Amino acid sequence: MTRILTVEDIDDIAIGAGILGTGGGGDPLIGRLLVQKAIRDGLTVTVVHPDEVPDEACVIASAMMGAPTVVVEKLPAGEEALNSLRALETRIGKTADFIIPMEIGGLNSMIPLLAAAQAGIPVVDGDGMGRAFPELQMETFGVYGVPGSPLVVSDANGDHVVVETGDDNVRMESFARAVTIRMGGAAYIAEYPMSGADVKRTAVAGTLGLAQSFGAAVREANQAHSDPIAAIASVVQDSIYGYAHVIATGKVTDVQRQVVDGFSSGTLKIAVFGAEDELVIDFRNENIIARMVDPAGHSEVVGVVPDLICVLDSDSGEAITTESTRYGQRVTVLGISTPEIMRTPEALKVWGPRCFGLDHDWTPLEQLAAPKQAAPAP
Amino acid sequence: MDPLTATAHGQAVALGIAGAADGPLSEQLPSGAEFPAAVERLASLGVDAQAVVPLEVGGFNGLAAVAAAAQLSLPVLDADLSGRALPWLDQFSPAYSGVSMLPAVLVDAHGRTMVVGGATHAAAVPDTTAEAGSAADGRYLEEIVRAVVRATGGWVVVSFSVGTLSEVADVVVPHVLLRASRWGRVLAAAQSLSGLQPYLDAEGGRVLGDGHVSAIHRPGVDGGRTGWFTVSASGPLLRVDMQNEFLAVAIDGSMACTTPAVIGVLDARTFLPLRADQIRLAADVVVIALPPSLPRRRDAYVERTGPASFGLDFEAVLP
Amino acid sequence: MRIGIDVGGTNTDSVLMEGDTVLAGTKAPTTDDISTGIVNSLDGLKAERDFDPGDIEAVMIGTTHFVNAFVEARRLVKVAALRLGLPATASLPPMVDWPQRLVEATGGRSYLAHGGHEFDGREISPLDPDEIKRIAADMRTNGVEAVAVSSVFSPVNDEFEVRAAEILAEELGPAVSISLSSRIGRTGLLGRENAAIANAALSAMAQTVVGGFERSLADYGITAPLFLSQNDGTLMGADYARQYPISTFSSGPTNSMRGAAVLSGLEDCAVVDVGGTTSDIGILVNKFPREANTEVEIGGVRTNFRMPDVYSIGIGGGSLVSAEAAVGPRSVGYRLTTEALVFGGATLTASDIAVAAGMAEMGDPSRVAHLDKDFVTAAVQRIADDVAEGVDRMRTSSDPLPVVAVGGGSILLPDRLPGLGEMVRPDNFAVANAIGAAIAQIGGEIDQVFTVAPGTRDDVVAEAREAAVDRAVEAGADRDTVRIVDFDEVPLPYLPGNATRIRCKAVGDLKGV
Amino acid sequence: MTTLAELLHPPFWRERAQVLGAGGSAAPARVTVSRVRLVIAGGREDLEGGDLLVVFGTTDQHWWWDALVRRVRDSGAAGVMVCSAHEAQAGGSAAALARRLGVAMVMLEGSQQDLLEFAAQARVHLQAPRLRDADILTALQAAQGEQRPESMRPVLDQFSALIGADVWLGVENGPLLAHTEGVVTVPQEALARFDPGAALTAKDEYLYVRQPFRVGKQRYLLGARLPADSPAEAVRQAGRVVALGSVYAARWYAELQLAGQVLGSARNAVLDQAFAGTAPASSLEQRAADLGLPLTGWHLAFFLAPADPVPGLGDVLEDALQIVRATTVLLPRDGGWAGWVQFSSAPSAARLQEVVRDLRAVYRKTARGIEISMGVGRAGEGVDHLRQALAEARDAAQLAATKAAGRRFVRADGLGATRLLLSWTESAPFLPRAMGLLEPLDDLGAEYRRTLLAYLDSSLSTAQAAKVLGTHRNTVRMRIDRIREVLGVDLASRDERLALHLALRATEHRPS
Repeated sequence: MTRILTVEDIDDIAIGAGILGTGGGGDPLIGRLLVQKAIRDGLTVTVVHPDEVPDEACVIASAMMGAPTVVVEKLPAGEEALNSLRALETRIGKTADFIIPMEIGGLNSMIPLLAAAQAGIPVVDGDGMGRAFPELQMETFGVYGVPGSPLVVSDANGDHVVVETGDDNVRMESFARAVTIRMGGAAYIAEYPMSGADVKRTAVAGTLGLAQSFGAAVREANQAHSDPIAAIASVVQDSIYGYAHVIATGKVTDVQRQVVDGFSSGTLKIAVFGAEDELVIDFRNENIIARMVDPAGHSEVVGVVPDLICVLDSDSGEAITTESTRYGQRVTVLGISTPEIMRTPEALKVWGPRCFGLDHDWTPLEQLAAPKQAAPAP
Repeated sequence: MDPLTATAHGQAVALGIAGAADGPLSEQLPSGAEFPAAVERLASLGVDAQAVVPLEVGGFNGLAAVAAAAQLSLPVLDADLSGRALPWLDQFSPAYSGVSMLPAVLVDAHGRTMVVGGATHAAAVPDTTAEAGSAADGRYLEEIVRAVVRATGGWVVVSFSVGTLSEVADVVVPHVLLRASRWGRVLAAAQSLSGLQPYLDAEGGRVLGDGHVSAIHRPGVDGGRTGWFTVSASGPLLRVDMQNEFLAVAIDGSMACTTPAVIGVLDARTFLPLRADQIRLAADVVVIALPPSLPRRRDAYVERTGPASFGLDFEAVLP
Repeated sequence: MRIGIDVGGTNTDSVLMEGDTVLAGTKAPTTDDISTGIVNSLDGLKAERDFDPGDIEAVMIGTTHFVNAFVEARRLVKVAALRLGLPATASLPPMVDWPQRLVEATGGRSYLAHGGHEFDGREISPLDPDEIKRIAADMRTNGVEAVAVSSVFSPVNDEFEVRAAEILAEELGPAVSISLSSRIGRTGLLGRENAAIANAALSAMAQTVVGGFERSLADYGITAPLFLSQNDGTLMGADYARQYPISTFSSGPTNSMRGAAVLSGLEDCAVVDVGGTTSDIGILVNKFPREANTEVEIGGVRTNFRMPDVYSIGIGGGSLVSAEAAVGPRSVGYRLTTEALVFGGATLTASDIAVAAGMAEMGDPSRVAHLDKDFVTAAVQRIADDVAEGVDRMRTSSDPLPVVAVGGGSILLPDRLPGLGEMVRPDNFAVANAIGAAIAQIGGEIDQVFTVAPGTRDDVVAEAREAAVDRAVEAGADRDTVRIVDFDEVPLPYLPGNATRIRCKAVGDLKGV
Repeated sequence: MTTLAELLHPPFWRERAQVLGAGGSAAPARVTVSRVRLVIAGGREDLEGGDLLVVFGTTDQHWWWDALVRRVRDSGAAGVMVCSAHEAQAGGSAAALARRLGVAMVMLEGSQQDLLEFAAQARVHLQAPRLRDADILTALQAAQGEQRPESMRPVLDQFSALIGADVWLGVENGPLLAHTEGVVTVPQEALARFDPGAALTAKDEYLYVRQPFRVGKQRYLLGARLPADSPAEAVRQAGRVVALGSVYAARWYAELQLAGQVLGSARNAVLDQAFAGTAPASSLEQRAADLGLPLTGWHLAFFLAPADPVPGLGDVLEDALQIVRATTVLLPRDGGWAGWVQFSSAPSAARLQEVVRDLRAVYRKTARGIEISMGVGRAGEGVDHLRQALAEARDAAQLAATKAAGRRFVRADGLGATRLLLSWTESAPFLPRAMGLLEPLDDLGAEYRRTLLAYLDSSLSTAQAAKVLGTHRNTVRMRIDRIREVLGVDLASRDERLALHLALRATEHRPS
């Protein structure tokens, strides 16, 4: 099932990655332009499913680290991600056979494709987050025992720093972040060197393909003037995520943002159509919790991290990031349940609601929806 | 090993600790494995370490490197990269000798390592002379080390190659270790000021003054290592400016001696040297000045380490 | 007295105004040489109300000429884009996302050089004057006629752009015009750079067109100063317009909105401009259009300079009406007067619905008499709902906001919009654009990073406001009439010393008019 | 000459002053003071014996205090005085050093303002031997009043009343700054340097009694103008009044100067008012003159724009401006330094060239160490011209900034795009052509040249040109028609307009 991606496929993946970014992850635009330019320049982006990766193969995760908003201004020199990959290979004394995205949501869906095209090796259809998360240790690889380091951070000058923190992925994150800020707020990393067997055991499989299917569904629905959000939901049902439902459709009535500890935090309020209720979403880079508040002020959680809370443009079906949310936008909030591999106790220890400062335990989306909605819709 | 006559194969490796010097370091002692780990990691980057050179002879780092050399069974060069003690990596001699400090290996208190660079920073600078490149590398390494120390809140071991042993004489400040040990012996044995005088004369040094510490001004930053104090007795009034290290001495308002000269403040009873944070009011002290140990690039050295590099608005005065 | 002229693609409209009073207004077809159209239009004006050209105190021209030329890739000069940011940014060279025909029309030459800043103001790499000189030499060899200079994070620090421009000016001489991205766009390198390139590509045309304006007026005996209206509803002098033709790109909708506002006497309102194919909705705050904070595509090129925030929906006078009473987005467009039922055509359009509903009188009403009443009501309702939703989308709060309807297709709109209330329909709206140009004011803006020491915020804010006022006065505004119309303060959390970016805009009436 | 003990004798000071380093040779009674000098912390002025240094402000270079004490000792200066607000800096090692070196160091409990007050009173005291008349002291008190007067003018009136003669205040070898009703001009010779005490009979048959005084680098003169046949006693009385008055005036100007930024902003505010034309002209001119801003007469404006803010640049520039042999004004404005050279009457072309040459030298001198650009505007008369000329100078400086280092000096002789062409107009082949082009105008008279220039300057607006020329619009129109006819030009053509404009500018300051 090895596939070669076309320029059009990249458009689709960018749209889908925006949706999987759940409000964060950064606009994939620059990444999309980079990959499409690489393809036009004659490079090839090949995608394989994790099942096709030999157990003994060497796989390395690739990503951009730092603020996506910096990337919009300080475009990469071009080979940062590749340089990181090369330096990591030198460090571990092995050559990578495959690249795997660290994070499928947002801009980071694209950086690994570029690195892989430049290195001339395939990309594994999967990632370590299944969405977007704000920190490096929030990866399934690490959750299931793959050490993140050695990790290499590279910048546009060709400088790189190798971080080796053993199995302490939290310390790795803090080292790498310190270096990233020194490098101008955005840098490109290679990390989690692992075997094919590790990939099969720890990766969230098929997410690149899922992003592409999301994008294709949105594109086709728009061409056919049919409901793009229903199309997204039906793609979810055939994926390992398995369940999606529309939490609410309404109009944005208020957005408040502030920067706390380097994260863009805030609250988004949506007046729900056809009801007196208000949907309140808290975000911290990504959307982390959605509560339905009735006119009496009684609030009820209707979706919580790590389930995906996707705010989509009601007409186009495309994702709206927390940065670009504005009063008056017509939005549909789509909840997508998190796949099995991301809801184990050890996984929830790393990205459960409490890791984001919420005083809640995780309740699966389908359970939250159960009393109101008997069957997955639409 | 004398750096001026070193001909052995292999490279000299600089070793030292960067970060908040005494606080975290005295609480969180090095395990002893950090220096070997750093050298081993450098070896994996192709550095064939055949000798150790301290980052700076002054303070903890002088001895730490000697200890590390012993641990590694490597000779230690009778030299360092600063001639004294200096606060910033980009003041160290490779930064103006055309020698890159990259790649550098950092090791923290938990044995976690970082390798900084590999590619030289010079590529990013239109002026691609070796000096510009090494200065940029030094600044870059300094910034990374600071960022990491902030992130870890403690200290890190810093190590990097200063080049092959046969060429190391162009980079280092030579003969500082034996000088330090000679002065150690002299001071330990000293019974009186007049007993010191011949040794000072021999090196062109002098006693700037003695007396009791009559005033101390510490604005309260850096745990009391920045500020000034005065020494007075019947003779002239001395004023010593300090910023971790002693930087300048004025006698009766005239600048008598400044960094990079070696300024020593000795306990008048024991003749043992005091650190900036050990200066106490009313303590009896002797202030001495020795000419600096100079590297081959002496002009660059004086420029990089003179009063202006510490933000003091006067010319360097050397004994 | 002053004259406002709107040089559109089809018509050249003029108005003669005294204060906010319209003394006369005319329309004449736009001619290829522009001048004739302007002169014809002025003749019309004079016929309507005689005036002495010597009594005209100012002439304001709004034009869509430049944006049209750019979109159609007409009369663009050979441009070189110089970007400062190496070693960063090499992955996506300038014009990477431009449509091929525009790349060809502008020569598509681009250079990368060292320079640029990090987000926190450190240099990415120092500027290398020799490198810039080598590039200048290559530009000269290749006959480059205009240069656009961009530098990474130049909205935070424009130092390198300015220095590179100095060197280029020295090397290339005054004939080559230089556009700096930091003067034109905001953060977002590609979008800002694109805007600068577009501006540079129009530089030669700006010389001739603005010169043409001046000549037509001089020929007419008008010696008053000439101004062009900008995207934000303020004026620029002719010299500035020669340098920044891109500042006129969106002056069309802006003038229309502002014209509508002055006609209706409202300062804060929504304006719905209903044309043949679409309805454009904008919001006026303090008489000025709200600016879009997203990137805007022009002729397939993504740019991010300041443009009015306009939301278009596919409803206009020529919109097709389906059997289910759905209206738009397809339209007969300009063929309305031949294809609509009331004009003897065979297509059911929104205009036919308006006539059938008794909201407008045109053509032959009997040709729509057969339409089912419920069907007509449903279609009218549909139009009202869609427009109301569009206005609601553009509102930034749920506070009541008056809605002003202008444009030929505004007959489609009911007297009340659901959830929004009464609709204001000003007279004279056919020349709203020219009126908008004529009432434009002089503005001054500062956009700068300030260091705010604790306890000094008020002083800093006052300083910023004063600086904006001073700039407006410098540009020619009457100090007594200058007021702050826009103030935006963004703390920059990454920068040391409580750095705050303050953007402040002040506008006032033209002095002596 | 007096002693430190004398100066500190008044109870107000005695209670607040603590003399460190006293005892031994530094006992206040034994410290001789011949001059009181105000210095800013961190500065490096040369000291002279007998100087009492009153130190303002702080410096982060703490060692400076020690070095100052040392310099006081080495120069034989009398001592140092500092207010308690800065005692923390000076009180440590410097005080100990003062004690050791026997240098008198006075700690004054109080504010910077108290220091100023002390300096003023000390100077009065230094003049005391010459002050005998109780009336003068009373008048001084009255003149001082509760608050510092905004202008020197009312103070001069007080002095004038005392001696029944006119009083004036001027810059040495420079313009008059203030004067009482009767004085209109003071001959240049009366404003020249001289030995204090000597009276002067000038050509205008008046007797001038003068007292020089110095504030910072600027030298001033306070003088009285008496009828040439005045009795000796009246002349003596006038001498006492100006001696006393000079002390007061010195303090008044010192306060202005020391208020550094305050002065700058006050000057800027006055200038803005002058430019805006909102305040009545006469009172404004007086206030401006008080602030050292000669708004009257002719001006040649210039603007210095440093590439980066340079601390202490003002002093450097003030210093460099000494080159210019004329009255200059310098003030921080619009992110740079604006200034002008003042002429009491219309300067000749040669004189202008000389001044521009001086300004160029100022630029060269400054640009050696500082990245700076300089623009020079046109010479002209009156406040309105000055406003425009300053703006032009700033534009020119901006234009200059685009040039290579060392060549960032531009004279703006025009506006807008024409500026770029101006270097060409100064070229040898252009001038004869320009003169030739304009020759037919010579028969019509200078009015026509001015009219044409104003008309072109105002972008062909007859209304504006009329305003500029102070004539009726129809006059302008009539003259322009005549010019068009005589020159045979088409003013509707941009090219012809430009050529005329350049020609006019090029020949503007040359005799036609």
